[in-house]
Amino acid sequence: MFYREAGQFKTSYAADQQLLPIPMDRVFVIAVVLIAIFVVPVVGSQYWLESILLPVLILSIAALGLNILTGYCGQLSLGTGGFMAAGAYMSYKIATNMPEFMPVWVPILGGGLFAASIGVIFGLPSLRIKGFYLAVATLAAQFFLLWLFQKVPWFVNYSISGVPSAPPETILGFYVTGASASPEAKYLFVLAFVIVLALLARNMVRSRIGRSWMAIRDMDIAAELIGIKPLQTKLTAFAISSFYCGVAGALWSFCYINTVEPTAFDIERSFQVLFMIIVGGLGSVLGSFFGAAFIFLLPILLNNVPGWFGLQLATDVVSHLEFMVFGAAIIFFLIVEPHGLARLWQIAKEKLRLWPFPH
Amino acid sequence: MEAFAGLFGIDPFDLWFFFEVLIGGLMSGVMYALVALGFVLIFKASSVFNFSQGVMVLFAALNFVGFIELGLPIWASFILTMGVMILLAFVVERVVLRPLVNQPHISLFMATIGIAIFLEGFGELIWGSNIKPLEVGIPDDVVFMGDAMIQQADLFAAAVASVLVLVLALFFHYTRIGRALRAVADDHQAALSVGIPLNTIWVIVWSVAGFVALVAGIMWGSKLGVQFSLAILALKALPVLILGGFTSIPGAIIGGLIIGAGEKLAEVYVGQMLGGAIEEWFAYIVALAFLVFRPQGLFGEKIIERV
Amino acid sequence: MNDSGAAPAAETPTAAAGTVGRPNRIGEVILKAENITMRFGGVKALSDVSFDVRRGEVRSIIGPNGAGKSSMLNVINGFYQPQEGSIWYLGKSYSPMRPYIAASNGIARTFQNIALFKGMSTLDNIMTGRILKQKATLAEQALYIGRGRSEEIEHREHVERVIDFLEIQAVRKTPVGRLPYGLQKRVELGRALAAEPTLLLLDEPMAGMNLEEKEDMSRFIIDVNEYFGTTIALIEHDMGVVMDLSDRVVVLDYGSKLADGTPDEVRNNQAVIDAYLGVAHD
Amino acid sequence: MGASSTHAAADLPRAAHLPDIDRYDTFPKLLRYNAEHLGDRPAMREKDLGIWQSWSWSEVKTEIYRYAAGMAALGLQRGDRVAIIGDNRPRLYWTMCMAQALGAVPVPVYQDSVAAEILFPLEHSEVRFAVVEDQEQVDKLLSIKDKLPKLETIVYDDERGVRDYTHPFLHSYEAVLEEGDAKLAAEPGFVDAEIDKGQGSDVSIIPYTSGTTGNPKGVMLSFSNVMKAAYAGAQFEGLTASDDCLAYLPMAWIGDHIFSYGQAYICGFCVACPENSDTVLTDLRELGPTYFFAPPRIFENLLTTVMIRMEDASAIKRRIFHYFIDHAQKVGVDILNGRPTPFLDRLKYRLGELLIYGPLKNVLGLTRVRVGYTAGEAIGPDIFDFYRSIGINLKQLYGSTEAAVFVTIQPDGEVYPDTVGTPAPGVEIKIAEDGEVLFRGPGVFLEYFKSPEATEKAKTPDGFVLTGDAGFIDENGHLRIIDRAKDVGKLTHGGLFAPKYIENKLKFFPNIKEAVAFGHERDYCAAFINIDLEAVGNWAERNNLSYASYQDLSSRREVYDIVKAHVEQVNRDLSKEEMVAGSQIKRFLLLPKMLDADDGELTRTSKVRRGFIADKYKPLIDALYDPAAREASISSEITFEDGRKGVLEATCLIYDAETYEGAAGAAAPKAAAE
Repeated sequence: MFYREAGQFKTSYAADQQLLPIPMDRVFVIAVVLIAIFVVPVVGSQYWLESILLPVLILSIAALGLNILTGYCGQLSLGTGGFMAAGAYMSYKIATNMPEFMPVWVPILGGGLFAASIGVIFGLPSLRIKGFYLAVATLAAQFFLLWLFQKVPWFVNYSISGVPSAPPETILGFYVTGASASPEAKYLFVLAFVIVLALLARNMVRSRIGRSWMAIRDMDIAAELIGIKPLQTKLTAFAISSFYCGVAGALWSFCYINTVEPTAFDIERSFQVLFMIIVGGLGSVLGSFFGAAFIFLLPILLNNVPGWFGLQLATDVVSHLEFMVFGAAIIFFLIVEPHGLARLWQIAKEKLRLWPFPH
Repeated sequence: MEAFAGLFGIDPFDLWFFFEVLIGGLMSGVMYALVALGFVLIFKASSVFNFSQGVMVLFAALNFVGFIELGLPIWASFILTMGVMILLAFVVERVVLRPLVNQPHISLFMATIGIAIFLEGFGELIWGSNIKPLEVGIPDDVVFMGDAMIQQADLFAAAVASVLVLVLALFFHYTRIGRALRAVADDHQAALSVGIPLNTIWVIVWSVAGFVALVAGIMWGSKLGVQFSLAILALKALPVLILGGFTSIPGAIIGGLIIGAGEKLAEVYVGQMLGGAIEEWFAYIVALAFLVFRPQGLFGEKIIERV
Repeated sequence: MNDSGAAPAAETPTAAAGTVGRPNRIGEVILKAENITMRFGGVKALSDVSFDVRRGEVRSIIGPNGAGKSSMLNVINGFYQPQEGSIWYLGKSYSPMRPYIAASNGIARTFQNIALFKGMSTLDNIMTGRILKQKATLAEQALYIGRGRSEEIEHREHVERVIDFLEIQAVRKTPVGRLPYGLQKRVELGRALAAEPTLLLLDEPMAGMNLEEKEDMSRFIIDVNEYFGTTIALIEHDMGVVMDLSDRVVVLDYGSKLADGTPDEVRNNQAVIDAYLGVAHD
Repeated sequence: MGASSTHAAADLPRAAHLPDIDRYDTFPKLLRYNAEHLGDRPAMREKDLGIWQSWSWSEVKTEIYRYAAGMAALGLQRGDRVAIIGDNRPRLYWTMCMAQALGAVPVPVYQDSVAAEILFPLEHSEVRFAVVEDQEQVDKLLSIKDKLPKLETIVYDDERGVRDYTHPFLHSYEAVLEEGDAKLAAEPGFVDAEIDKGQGSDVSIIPYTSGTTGNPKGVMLSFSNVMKAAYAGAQFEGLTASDDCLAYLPMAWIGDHIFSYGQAYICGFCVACPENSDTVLTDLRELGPTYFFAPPRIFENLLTTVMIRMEDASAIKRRIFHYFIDHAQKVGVDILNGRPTPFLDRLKYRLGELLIYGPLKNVLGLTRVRVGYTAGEAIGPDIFDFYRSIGINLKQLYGSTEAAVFVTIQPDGEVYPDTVGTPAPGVEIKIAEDGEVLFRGPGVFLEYFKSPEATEKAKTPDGFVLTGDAGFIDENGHLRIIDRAKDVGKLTHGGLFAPKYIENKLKFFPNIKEAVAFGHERDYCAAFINIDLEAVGNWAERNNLSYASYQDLSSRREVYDIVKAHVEQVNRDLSKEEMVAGSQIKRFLLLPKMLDADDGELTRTSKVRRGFIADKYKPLIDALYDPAAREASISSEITFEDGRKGVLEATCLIYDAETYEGAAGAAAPKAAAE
């Protein structure tokens, strides 16, 4: 309805292949980003910034990572929590041992890189196995890694409690991590990661590497026979996916929960992120954000909606309901819209482009 | 048992002690095997990797305990629970399997994760989430075999498992439905010629898996109490399957025993050095190693890919 | 109207165009299958099969279903590793050939049961054919700078030529899963062509097609052979189509080579007539 | 109306933004001018390899210079004819300019004609050179080459499939350019010198008109003809270098030559060629031209598609759509014509623009259209008004090859669906005694090539050209075309009978596919009608009327009732027009089969063969004129899809329609009500 595409034709491949070829979309996305940067921190309440936007954004990064592996490359992983933990613990280790002058993003990226290397190790079996076999292999990562970080005190600098607080770090004198940082600072800090990582992900999936991943996902034999190296391609996916998860894990510890603790990365987290990409849309960068928002906000909604109608539900009832709704939502999406919310969004967009025609 | 070992240290040359750990491990292996059995049944008949089998164990146990707490006799609770499981099979077939037929296996797999989550919430919503002791008269004394101390309950479970396997074997070999189920596993077309609609077969096989889950749930419930951790524990059936192969019933049993015994022995003899609690991941790592070197498992068939 | 002096000018050769006829285009041997024996479990799919392929020709492997034709292709591009025998290709002997080696040395193929990447568009599918030619590093791709960007554009142009050649412009951005069968076959051919193969293996390119689609596909195969000079080895069980297309034909039956020669020779070969034409084929 | 009255438009003053065409009096000279003044602006685009490949004026000039030099090296000389055969391709447009630069004359030929059909123009124009698009056209030429002794050289654009042809007279376009480079290296000033030799009075092009009888005639148009006509049109519509047009109609059609070549060179705007003939609508949508022309058929099809696609929309969307479309029908045309409209209606129209008209124009690719023409035949008023009402400045144009297109144009603000407008700038119109329309103006052709007697027949001594169309100038000074002059007949009571005029009015209803009117030397007018299976079938489906076949549907009283309403609407319209009020349709029937070219009932271009139909369906006609007949039977031979012949036995109902007293009090006999 809002699109006026007649006359917006492309005279070069560069123009045809840009990230957002339709000018209308470009305007929209740029507007959203600008609002996220300049407007949201000003008008957003503490609660919204700290308790909703922050976790949703961080989980979006994890979902983005898992989506690269599962949605694009077709390798199912149940070890997201483990990889996030790897990022969180290594970031902590680096942050607490690095020289003063090093900027705060160094430990975060360091955590990501560490997670990436762990990801490669656990991705090795993917050469031989796929599907649910691989899911079991990644479960091994989940359980083993969590055990490892709990049992090896080196990671937490031999802290007595084993659950150290996130180190406070600054950018331009503003605290961006740890309990003392302001929600606005944390939000912007995380948002920077989100924007950059999302951009990189979009670039990757539209390039050779992305096509290689999708080729492996859709028809691995054909992919191999046109010269795509299966192991190398899958391992790249594992590495990049784990990198994203690692960064997400580090940010989760540093900016959201402010401690480094294993329970934040248990198997429930792995499932949560998996649900995000199923609901949001497998094989879609945008879907990772939709899914993260949906899965994270749904329980909040479930907690509040009955109240609006004057119903008072016990907390455990709500949490059971939450499980049921998640389960039903996953089955619903798998059946009705396997490509998730992202696909719905795309359909809506197509509808608008074709308006007033239905198709 | 672990506590005992941890407190007093281990004499690696104490054969009786080794024997005791082994038996204990084998017994928990039987439990894994029971869950794995349910996986295998469904996988064989419909190529669906049923992630929710573990939660079905919990769900069955919750229902069973729930009915008992309502004051029903054990046998009635058993029959009622079985009814619930059959109903569940119908619902799953109608709501999940039928719409997803011909979808990639991975979609079905993810759908069963959805089922698992749903059942978890649903079971606890109805019956509550507190730990419920389950008392069905399984003996809980210990017996001594030489110096080794063995739980009677474990022996009982082993016996029940054996009977169950026997019953299933008879069912598959000597009933029309059983034969049809086996046919389906080999060739869907052939199964159609047997004259039983595929949908019916799915309902039956999910019901049988429900029955297996109920038995496993009772065994486990009476040992550990009926609680949420049963579902996580049941995940251990996954490495069991990797070991045993997805399509082999004997594989599931032997795999279960190996994993059960292996992780207990590893915990006791190796775990010490690594800070303990390696039981949590040992099974998975073993499975991982297996996957790399023998992906088809101990008894599974090698798949030749054709283009 | 002024006619004088125009004729000689018109006869001046203006380009090398148009002087290359069909007979001259066939060159030296580029591939030899040497004594290939392949067993699946106890079943022999191929026993001691040898033949060669010359540069620029259309070489067909025919035979009834189960004759071992597909296995032969799979051995050539390294997807199957035969128990015995080797593949000699462009001066080197491989026993066995490996998929990556085959692909990176210019062997491309299509599949009997279309093996397209269903979740991707026609354009992206054909772009995958260029993967071996893209050299951008991961960083360049992720940042979409340098070769990451320039290669995308450069290869897009090549892919567009393939799309143009196969006349599938209208479905350029359609997900291939939504295309009708005949078009999917064409897209698959496009993916193989995008790799600019030296040797193109076609596994039953006309399977499941109606007459019109078969004619289209035959035309494309001939065009590929003539326009790009691509050597083609193809499998068919429908003899009719193949005989018109091929320069030379190998006949397989129960995993053994029955005959080898020009279409005419093969057609008149008694063993072929007995074993192949004698049986009903579709 | 006075006989032999002339109507002329005033000449327009020169436009400052357009080049002086007296100085730049040939297209090659304009090319130089544009390359100099608009150097980097796009001159040509083509959807190829997935994007709109573009060439600037200076690139085009360089290319054409190379091309011309190359063709000269191949022997192309001043005075030669060059055949151009192919779809709209940049290189074929460049061929026109190339030929003109060398003083040769392009002869564009319809690309979809079979070999036998192109033989005549090629032979008649004695082409020595042919530039063709692809293998298909090369093969066509090769098949008749031995009948074209003068044809020496063939140049092809697309080498696909032609590469292995060994004929020495075949050259690829690229090879010609290489030749050109060599020649230009030796003689850098060659092409410029050749261009300087050209003059405005030289023949610039010879398009062949497909005459309804006899062989086609080659219409010789000078540069001056084409350029003056094109200039006047461009100035009239205010075209500039920033306009865009899509060249998708046959290059052999004079309209395309004027719009996509003549005016493009004069204004310097960019001409875009579609990817291929199947993708025109998609390409149109992408390109969004500002200057658009299409025959009524395309507008009809587009509207039908719109309505059919809307049928599938959700109920709410359909409601919104129809609500605003209805509003547009009410006020849209007035708003476009700049007439005062109530503020609230304007506001609602703006809302409609946002919600429906704008998006609709967008999906059709017509968002940016400033000037849209429809020409060639009459367009249905509903269709015409539909496009205008949603804000597309669609106008009718009446023209001919002999006039270099422009005879009349509808000026902005004075657009009526049933007229073709006022005389184009510089054009005089005269109506002869028998109603035939004559014109005179700067675009009037020199003569028919090698046919002095035909020229004599078509041109009066004082320079007027006979159009062969009957028409009249209405009270607003607008020309109305009724029919081909030779088809206009007389009813027995003396009234004018213009069958095509009536048939067109009927065909404007979507439910009516085809109509054949009778009345010449009869007491009253009657008609055969073919219903449109898609439209009526759709209606039947929505009303749960099940039917077995076209024949079945055509025999339903429900369907008859619908058609009767349409016929009576036509009668009402006719009654308001003095000249044709007498030819209201009194009786009609629905034919049990579609008229079909395979059965000889239509020409291949889908024109009704009235005489043949009258013979074949004589029993039906007799019944129409037998007051007692309420139905009639017919047995007719038909050809099935697969070519088999069969016999159709059918009985048709005969319906009477209400006729009306004309507003002008015409002497139409009042029909007895049924």
